[in-house]
Parts: sequence; C-alpha cells; structure tokens
Amino acid sequence: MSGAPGKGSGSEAGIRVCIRLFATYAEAAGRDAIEVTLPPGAVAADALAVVRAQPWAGRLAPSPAVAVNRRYAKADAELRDGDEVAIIPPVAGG
Amino acid sequence: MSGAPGKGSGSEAGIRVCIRLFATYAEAAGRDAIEVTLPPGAVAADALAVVRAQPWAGRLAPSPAVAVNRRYAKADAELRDGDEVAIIPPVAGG
Amino acid sequence: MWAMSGWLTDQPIDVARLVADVASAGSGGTVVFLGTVRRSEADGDVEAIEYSAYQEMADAELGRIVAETRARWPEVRIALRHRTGLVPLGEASVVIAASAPHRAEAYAASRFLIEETKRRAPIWKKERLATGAARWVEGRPAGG
Amino acid sequence: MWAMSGWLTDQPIDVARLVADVASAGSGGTVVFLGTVRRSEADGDVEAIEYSAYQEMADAELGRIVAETRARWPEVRIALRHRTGLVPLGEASVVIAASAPHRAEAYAASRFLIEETKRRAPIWKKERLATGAARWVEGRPAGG
Repeated sequence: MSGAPGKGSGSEAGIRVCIRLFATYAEAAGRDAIEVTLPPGAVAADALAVVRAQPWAGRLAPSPAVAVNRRYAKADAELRDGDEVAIIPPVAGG
Repeated sequence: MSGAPGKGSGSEAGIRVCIRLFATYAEAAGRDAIEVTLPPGAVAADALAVVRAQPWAGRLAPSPAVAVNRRYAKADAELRDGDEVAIIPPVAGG
Repeated sequence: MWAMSGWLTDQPIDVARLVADVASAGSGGTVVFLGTVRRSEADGDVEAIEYSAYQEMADAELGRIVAETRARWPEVRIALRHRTGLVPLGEASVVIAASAPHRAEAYAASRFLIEETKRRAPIWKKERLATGAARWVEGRPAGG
Repeated sequence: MWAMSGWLTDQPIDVARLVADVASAGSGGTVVFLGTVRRSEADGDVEAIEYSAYQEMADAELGRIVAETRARWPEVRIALRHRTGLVPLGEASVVIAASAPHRAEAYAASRFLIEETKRRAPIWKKERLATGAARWVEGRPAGG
C-alpha cells in the first residue's frame, strides 16, 4: 500500500493500528505486537505487508490469515485508527 | 407346516422346541413360553404358525421377527430338538 | 436375579468409566452417545421407564454388533452399556463410547453402534406414570 | 491472569457438567466429543501439551461457531470448552456436548462444531518433552 498512487501518506494524518503476533510468529519476531502507522485508506493486506517486510518473515505461512478486531478479515478489509490486527499462524486447536 | 405333504408327523419322533415370548406378547399370552413338539424338518415359520394360532394372535405384528437360539433367523431356518425359539415384538431399546 | 452381563446393566451407567475404557495413547477423538428418555408434551406424567430385555439374546446381539463395528473400523475402541429395569427420567438408558486415532472413524462407528442397537437389540420399554399406570412404548420392527 | 472466559478454560474440563448443561426433558440423544492429544510413535517422550490462544478472538470465534450451529440446528443444545495452558497427556483438550430431540441432529451439530473449531479457533499447541525441550505442533491454515 505504501507509495500506492492516489493515496497520500505524507500530508494526511495516518491511522495507527496494533498488529498482534502469536505462537511461532511471536517467537520468530521476539515480540507479540508491532505498532504501526499506515496511510488513510489502508487495508488488511497493508498490515500484512508490514509483517512481510520483517527480517523473520521467512517464518510466515504462504498466505497467513489476518484478523481485524478479533474476526477473520479479507485482504481488502479497510482499517481504521485504533484497529487491532492479528496475523494468525496455522491453527492447531481441538 | 403341519400337514405339509411329504413330511411325516405321526410315525417319526417330533422335535421339541421352547417358544419364548416377551413384552406385549408375553403380556397378551399371559405366559412367557410355549413348549411345543413339531414334526421333524420343521422351520422357524412353523413355530411362528403355532403362535399365530393362539387366541391372542391379534396382538402380533404383521411380520414378527423370529430368533432361533438367540439369533435372528429367517423363516426357513430349520429347527432342531431342544432349540430355543423367540418371537420378537417390535423393539424399543436405545 | 442378575446385576450385569457383558453389555447390559441394571445400575446407572458410569460415563466417565466408559470414556476411560476406550482411552489410549493413540486416540485422537472420542465420541460418546448418551440415549436419554425423551418426553413429549403428550406423554403426561412419566416418572420412569422400565426396560425389559430378552437378556441372553440382547447380550449376544450387542456383542455381535460390537464385533461387526470392530471388523469395519479396526482402529476403533468401543465401550457400550444398555440399562435394563427401571430407569428414572434424566438417566441414560444407553451409553456408547468410541475412540479412534481419527475422529471421522469415531463418529462413524458411534453412529453405526447406536443405529444397530436400536434396530436389533431385543429390548422393550414401558412407561411408568405418576398415576401408577403403565404403558408399553411402541417399538420398531426388529431386524437381524 | 485469567481462569476462564466463556468457552476457554485453563482447568480440567468437567465432562459430566457439560452433559448436564445440555440435558433437557425433550432431549433424546446427546453426543459428546472429547479431543485428546494423540501421540504417535515418532513423538518421543511428550509429557504435556501447552495450548496458547489469541484469547479474546478465540472466545469470540467459538461463540460465533456455536451461534452458527444453533442457527442451523435450532433444537440442539450445546456446551463447549477448550483448554488453554498446560494439558497433561490423557486429559481432554476440548469437549463438546450436543443434545437434540433426534440423534441425527446431535451427531451433525457435534461434527460441525469440532470441524469448525479445529479450522477457525486461533489456538496453537506446543509439545513439552521429558527432556525439557519444546516444539510447536504444525497447524492447519486458519480460516474464517
């Protein structure tokens, strides 16, 4: 999303989201959350892109599930200021 | 079976079977067993015929299941002396 | 008078015991079926159900049903008990536990066991009403 | 630190309690699924499994799964608990009880609940070995 044409990122106020990490992702990252500011109009895929840019991104699944505000979300789900985003590793409950 | 051509019933020794009755059938009959002697070569259907001839036979299901020696049997299952036959009312276990 | 043969019992069924009976290190899923006496509006004041059985055959037939299930799903572990005698409302009349390495087999075996039990076990039931009256519950044609 | 939210618990699951929770006069059949940790030969000396969860979302997602099940089978009564934290081998990690007037619905709802729970609940597990080592158990792609 960053640098996408038609969407300003310098002059407008950004939206702050907390990206939560769990299990193998949290272990690989050495932390359980990343606080980021994204440009207005950012979507779930943009938060995922931030995670993909991390040095430990090799540990990510090919298409990690993303949750927004504790619910699975599609890649194009629009984010709002204060949203809680989570990158969900493959699950093993049950 | 009685009187069926080709099967003697007078000169040969008969086979004795115990016909057990349960639940509604025992209640209708006022007893839980009928001891009968059938001609040699008698089959499960012959034991059922004995029961069908009882005054309370109106209480029987259209095609009651028959068991021989504690196992469901077909109508043509041959009986032997000492066999335990049972007429099984519709079941309601579980 | 008898207290218990292999698959029949005249005592309350200990569900935890049956679950423990089928537990194993290789078990990934356990499916337990509990049959309880359903009471419809039309039933009136049923206080208990009295189960009677052709005991020797019911025990043999349940054994055959379990053997058939094991032949069909060899990895499944099975425990089964069916009540006879008076069963107060709310108590289980039948409990079947089936465990397997994979849950699909446990579900399939469990379903097979209860369907065959209901179809084949020579067991009957009578409703005992609060009034003191009793009536037989209509059954299903028995089948081997 | 928390002890229990709606669907998650860090304590052993009381199966009898869940069965009682779904009991009703109109219930003809109750199906209980118990998930236990399967241990294959290759696993070595696993002593316990540690479940971790995105707790707020796991609780919400399990609630959505239960609501979907109730919408699809309105007559089914449901109780469900999933463990978090350390679960010793042999203890259930998840227990689901489903009762219904007719057993076919109880079986169908039970199966749906466990399949959706496994597919969607944001829960992970780590094997604790006797050696003191630990390793994550490979999961399934999560899906909403």
